[in-house]
Amino acid sequence: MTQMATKLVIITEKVLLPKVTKIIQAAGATGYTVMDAGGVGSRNTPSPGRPIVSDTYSNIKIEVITASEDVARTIAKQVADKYFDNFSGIIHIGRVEVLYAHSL
Amino acid sequence: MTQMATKLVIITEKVLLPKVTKIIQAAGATGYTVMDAGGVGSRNTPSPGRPIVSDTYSNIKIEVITASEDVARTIAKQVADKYFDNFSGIIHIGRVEVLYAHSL
Amino acid sequence: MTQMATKLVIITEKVLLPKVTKIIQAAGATGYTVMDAGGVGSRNTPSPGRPIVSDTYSNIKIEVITASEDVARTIAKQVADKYFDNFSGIIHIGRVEVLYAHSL
Amino acid sequence: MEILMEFGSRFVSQLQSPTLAFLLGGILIAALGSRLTIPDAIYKFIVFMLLLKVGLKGGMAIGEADIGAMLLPAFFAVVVGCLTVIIGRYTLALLPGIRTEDGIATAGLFGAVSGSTLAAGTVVLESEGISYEPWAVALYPFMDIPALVLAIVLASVYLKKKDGTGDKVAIWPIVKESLQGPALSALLLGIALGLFTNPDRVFDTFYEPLFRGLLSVLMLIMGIEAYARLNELRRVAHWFAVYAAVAPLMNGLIAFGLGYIAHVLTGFSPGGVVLLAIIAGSSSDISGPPTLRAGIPTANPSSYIGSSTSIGTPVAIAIGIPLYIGLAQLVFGA
Amino acid sequence: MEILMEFGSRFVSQLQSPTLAFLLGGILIAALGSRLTIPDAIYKFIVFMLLLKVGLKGGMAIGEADIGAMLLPAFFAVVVGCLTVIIGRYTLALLPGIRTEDGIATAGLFGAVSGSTLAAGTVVLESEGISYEPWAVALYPFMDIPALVLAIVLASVYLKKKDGTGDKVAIWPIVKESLQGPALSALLLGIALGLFTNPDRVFDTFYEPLFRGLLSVLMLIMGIEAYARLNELRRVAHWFAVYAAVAPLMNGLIAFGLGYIAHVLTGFSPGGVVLLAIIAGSSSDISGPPTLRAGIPTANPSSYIGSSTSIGTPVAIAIGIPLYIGLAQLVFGA
Amino acid sequence: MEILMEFGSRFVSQLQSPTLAFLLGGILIAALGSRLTIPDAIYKFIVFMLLLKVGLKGGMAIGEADIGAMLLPAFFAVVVGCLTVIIGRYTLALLPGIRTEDGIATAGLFGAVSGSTLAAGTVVLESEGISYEPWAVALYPFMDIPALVLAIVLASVYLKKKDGTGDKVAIWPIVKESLQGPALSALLLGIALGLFTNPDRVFDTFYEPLFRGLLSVLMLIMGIEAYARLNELRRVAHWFAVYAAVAPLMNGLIAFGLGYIAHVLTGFSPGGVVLLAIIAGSSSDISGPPTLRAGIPTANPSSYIGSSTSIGTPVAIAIGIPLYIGLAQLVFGA
Ligand SMILES: Nc1ncnc2c1ncn2[C@@H]1O[C@H](COP(=O)(O)O)[C@@H](O)[C@H]1O
Ligand SMILES: Nc1ncnc2c1ncn2[C@@H]1O[C@H](COP(=O)(O)O)[C@@H](O)[C@H]1O
Ligand SMILES: Nc1ncnc2c1ncn2[C@@H]1O[C@H](COP(=O)(O)O)[C@@H](O)[C@H]1O
Ligand code: NA
Ligand code: NA
Ligand code: NA
Repeated sequence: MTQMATKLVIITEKVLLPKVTKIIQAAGATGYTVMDAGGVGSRNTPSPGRPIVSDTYSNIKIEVITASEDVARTIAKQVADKYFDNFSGIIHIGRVEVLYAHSL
Repeated sequence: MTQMATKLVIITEKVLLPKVTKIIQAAGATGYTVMDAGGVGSRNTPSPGRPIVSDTYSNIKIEVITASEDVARTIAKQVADKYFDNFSGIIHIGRVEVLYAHSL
Repeated sequence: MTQMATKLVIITEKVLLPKVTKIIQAAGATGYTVMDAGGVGSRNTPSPGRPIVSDTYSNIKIEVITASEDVARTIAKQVADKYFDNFSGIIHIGRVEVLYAHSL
Repeated sequence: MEILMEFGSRFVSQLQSPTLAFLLGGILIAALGSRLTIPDAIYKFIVFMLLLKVGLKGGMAIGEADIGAMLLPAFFAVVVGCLTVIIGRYTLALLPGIRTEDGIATAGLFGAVSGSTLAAGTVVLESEGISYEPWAVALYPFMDIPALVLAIVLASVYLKKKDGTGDKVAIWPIVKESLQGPALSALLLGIALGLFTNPDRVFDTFYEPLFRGLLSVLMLIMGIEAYARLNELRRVAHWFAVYAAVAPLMNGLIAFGLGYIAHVLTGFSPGGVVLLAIIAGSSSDISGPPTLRAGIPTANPSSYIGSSTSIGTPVAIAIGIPLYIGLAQLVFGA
Repeated sequence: MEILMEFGSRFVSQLQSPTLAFLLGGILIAALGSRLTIPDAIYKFIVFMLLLKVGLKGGMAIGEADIGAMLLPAFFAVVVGCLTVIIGRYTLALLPGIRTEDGIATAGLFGAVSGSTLAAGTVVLESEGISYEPWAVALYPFMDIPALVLAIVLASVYLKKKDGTGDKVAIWPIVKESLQGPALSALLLGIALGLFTNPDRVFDTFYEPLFRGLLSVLMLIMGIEAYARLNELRRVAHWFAVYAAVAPLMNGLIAFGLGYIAHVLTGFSPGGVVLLAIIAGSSSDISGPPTLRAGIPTANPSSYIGSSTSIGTPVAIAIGIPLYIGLAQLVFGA
Repeated sequence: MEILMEFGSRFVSQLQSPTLAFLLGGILIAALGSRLTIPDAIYKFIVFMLLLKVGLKGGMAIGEADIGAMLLPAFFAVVVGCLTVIIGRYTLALLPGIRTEDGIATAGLFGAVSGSTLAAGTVVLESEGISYEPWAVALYPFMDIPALVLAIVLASVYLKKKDGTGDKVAIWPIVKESLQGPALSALLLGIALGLFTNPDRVFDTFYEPLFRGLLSVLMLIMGIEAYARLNELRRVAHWFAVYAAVAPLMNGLIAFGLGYIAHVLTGFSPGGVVLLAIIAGSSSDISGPPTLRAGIPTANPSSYIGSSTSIGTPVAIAIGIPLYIGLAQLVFGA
């Protein structure tokens, strides 16, 4: 079932996680993967509600593999339009070949 | 020593980590990198032995850079054949250019 | 503002994080993202100052998106020249399409 | 009648005991959508502290104990571990809509033992002033390991019969994996340290005084967890929920019966009988699930994790513990 | 004059109290570039332990309390929460170089309540032998939630007027989110457990004895944090720093005044008045910032987080607490 | 003869002391393949608690101490730090199959100081009722920093001679980095808080009572760690293992000798002499390795981390501590 697919990567503030995943699921993606990340960009909003001196990261990196590039671009557009005026973040896409997946 | 290589990405349940790395090493890959990840897919097996309300992720993302694409595909096939009937997971590959490595 | 860009990935020992990010910023990259990672390669230097039996990883994975491929290659060269004789690490690059970023 | 009323009043008073109150508190705040979480590092450390303390206490006392007296209870622990798995396996197989592998794994988990429930049991017994043989805590592995091994063997036999996929089971790796797991490691390490060294001072100043408090936090975690895992249970057949409500008490009562025989034959104390029942009534929450996940990969973890965490453990603690104590007072006299 | 001197000596002695000493120690070592950090898991667990303990203690005593006496202070808590936000909002709007959204968010954070400062306040009151109504800790949500809700509503009204972007604010989700946050959840859970169950033993052996020590570690974290967040403050208008130094004391004194009225009208105790002032003088460090970040996304978090953590909290603890105690001795007599 | 027997019996009794028993227990369970781990957050917090407590205790007592008496021991601490590195460097250079950089780094690590071993030493001394100058714990940085600095300088000199790659070493950054590391930061913060503030109450209710227990957990971690790092040692020349077994005792005895001189000259107490030897016999496990990794990047960390963690620390605690105490009884009389 190997199949070319789009890999969408969203790096943004942890507080947005529930909101972004809601957008992802509404857009019809079959899944996503989340990782903790730290980072420096041009906004660098401080993370609310947690000590910066703690040993945790305040960003998340979300990866979404989609069969349709349109779905990926729609998710990206919605996230950016809705949140990137006020929140830190960067979004990029690339192509991967999916070898095995329980659904795509 | 810059060199085109295959980047294999396996996202699956944490319990499988020792078994997957054994396959990776047996296949002759020169190394791998592991990261904690959370995620949602179509199976969503609950993680055994740890509170879901804890702040940790129950998936792992394993990246393997291989000079030979065959090695990558062999690893993917073995992992999927052996485990994906019963465990959550997704596998994809892509191309990267390795600029520096201690061995490849 | 969608734009093709270079994605540089550096996986190395955690102790080098401050030094590598200094190089990244000096080279003029607009940002970077850091994640905890564990791994096995050909050197496998033990991580100093932390129990290996602890549940933390001793590597980091740094991703830098740059508009100019030259900047990425310069960073890679400097990191490898300065540290890879004595420290573990691997560096690779690829292409991505940046859909949204606060600066690039 | 009077006995029933006494049992009722004991039960209500147990609900107010910290052990149970924190468990129910955890369920409650989870149900109300609280975002309160206890970090995983704290959870792991608490489990370690509790089991090490239980082990230390056992080990410090075993030295003076008559080891011969341990033989029959240990044998009965093995029997209970196996018997409860077998009963569970065939009971679940009879119920509609349950895949046999899922049933076997669930029976295995309910046959196995929970370190947290054991810790809670020792606190309640001490609060009630009921003494038990200090080595009784060491019965844990004698029941836990046979239950897990048997479940994996039964699953393999079943799969081989069904479609020839069941591999021959190597038993020693499962035993080893159980003993090397964090819960049993901590318990056995505690027993060894208590037996061969002089940890009295550190026990009296650290492990003992922190015990109740850490247990209260663990109960809170388990309550939150019980609610959170209800989702798993909703995905699987309703009969799992029924089994999960009944099995802890059934398993506990079987162990109570065998413990009573040991009482008659070798003078096993009433407190020891109750503790044996508590151990038997518990279902494994730490080491059991990963062992079963690896050993019976075709079983759906939602079935056994959901049943055990959401229903089995609350029932084992909230109903089981006061039940066996009440029964002991009935059987052995006040 | 004598009073001023007494206040001065009290202040110096406060500087040596562990609560304050650890706060200043944290600022100091952070300023000296120390890489000492307390892991996030420990920080979260300490906050949980402190607020649960404060809640348990309150809950255990509320049972015997006259709940009627709580009404006026609770009403005043709501008033203080709203009043301080309104005053802050319009004060900050008058200052040059401050975006109105940033000002509203900052006023909201200073109107809200810090669980850590509340915990520190109870320790200092107990050290000084000043008693207060045990239910006074339950005033926390009555002040905290209205302040956050009001700030978000004010921002929305402002944005709608300015450019029509402000959405209509749904109040209940904000209230719910506050109550479900880790700090308030732990406090309310503690109150419920204290009220309805018998946690005395676990309270006496665990939560109470560990309280001061854990608080000292938390103060250290907050000191390190205060220094580290100064960077945020440097990025925003200087007037935020000025507001952050004055607002805690102003808010505390307003609450002191209303508390005094409650003292006269319903016999609210001097200790209760001081605690009300301490609560009012604190600014939220755990649940407030994420709520505001989500509720007023256009506000720059550097402004309110920097002000509150770097200046607000140290001032609230180091100057506010001894100030209100001194004032109480002046007003209510030694 | 009698003395040897007494030393032998003391040694066996030490093996049963909690400090040592937990260390050996950790080695044992790791060797048996246990998957028991203590989370990293707990490990970091324990190290912080222990060193803060050691510092607080020292600081609280320094106030009353005669600081003049500290001068000679402090000077000797510097001497020991440098001397042990020099001896180690040239000893290791003579041994076959050892790269000089690896030898220098290893000598540096064994010259430096372990906070955990220091904490263990204070517990054993207190258990044995041997008193020492409270400021003696403050000798730690006087030995630790010179050892690390000297090792880095020696490596740079060597590399410059060999192939011109050694850079000129800036000493101040190394000193600063050491002082800012988590272990020394916590110790010095504790000393400052003990000296300038009144932490008695929080010390008595929190830091002091938890000390032994937390130390027992740390010893367990270090035991597990010692076994786990044996892999590193297997990759490097066998002579590292030999050096690691001998150097702690040699370094401790050198310090004992100099401490004895201080005893004769300025009345440095027998307990202080033992503590100086314990400090000298320890090898750094927290701050030393990263400093050396950065300062001597060409050295193979497997050599020095393996030697120190797997063999050096167990020897320093299990053999060194009872050895110096026995020697003190011999030298200074019972
Ligand atoms: N050029 C970049 N390369 C990699 N990650 C970036 C880059 N720019 C921004 N990021 C990530 O995106 C987050 C938000 O960026 P920003 O919105 O620019 O503050 C940062 O914290 C980084 O984690
Ligand atoms: N479409 C997807 N995009 C990104 N990650 C995915 C996707 N589908 C599955 N995953 C990851 O793979 C894990 C297992 O997926 P599944 O086997 O479908 O339950 C999920 O928990 C995700 O971490
Ligand atoms: N072939 C590979 N694929 C993926 N990650 C690798 C590979 N080789 C090395 N790495 C990563 O780079 C780190 C250092 O590698 P090395 O310098 O070879 O020891 C390892 O710990 C891995 O995290
Ligand atoms: Na059971
Ligand atoms: Na306030
Ligand atoms: Na040393």
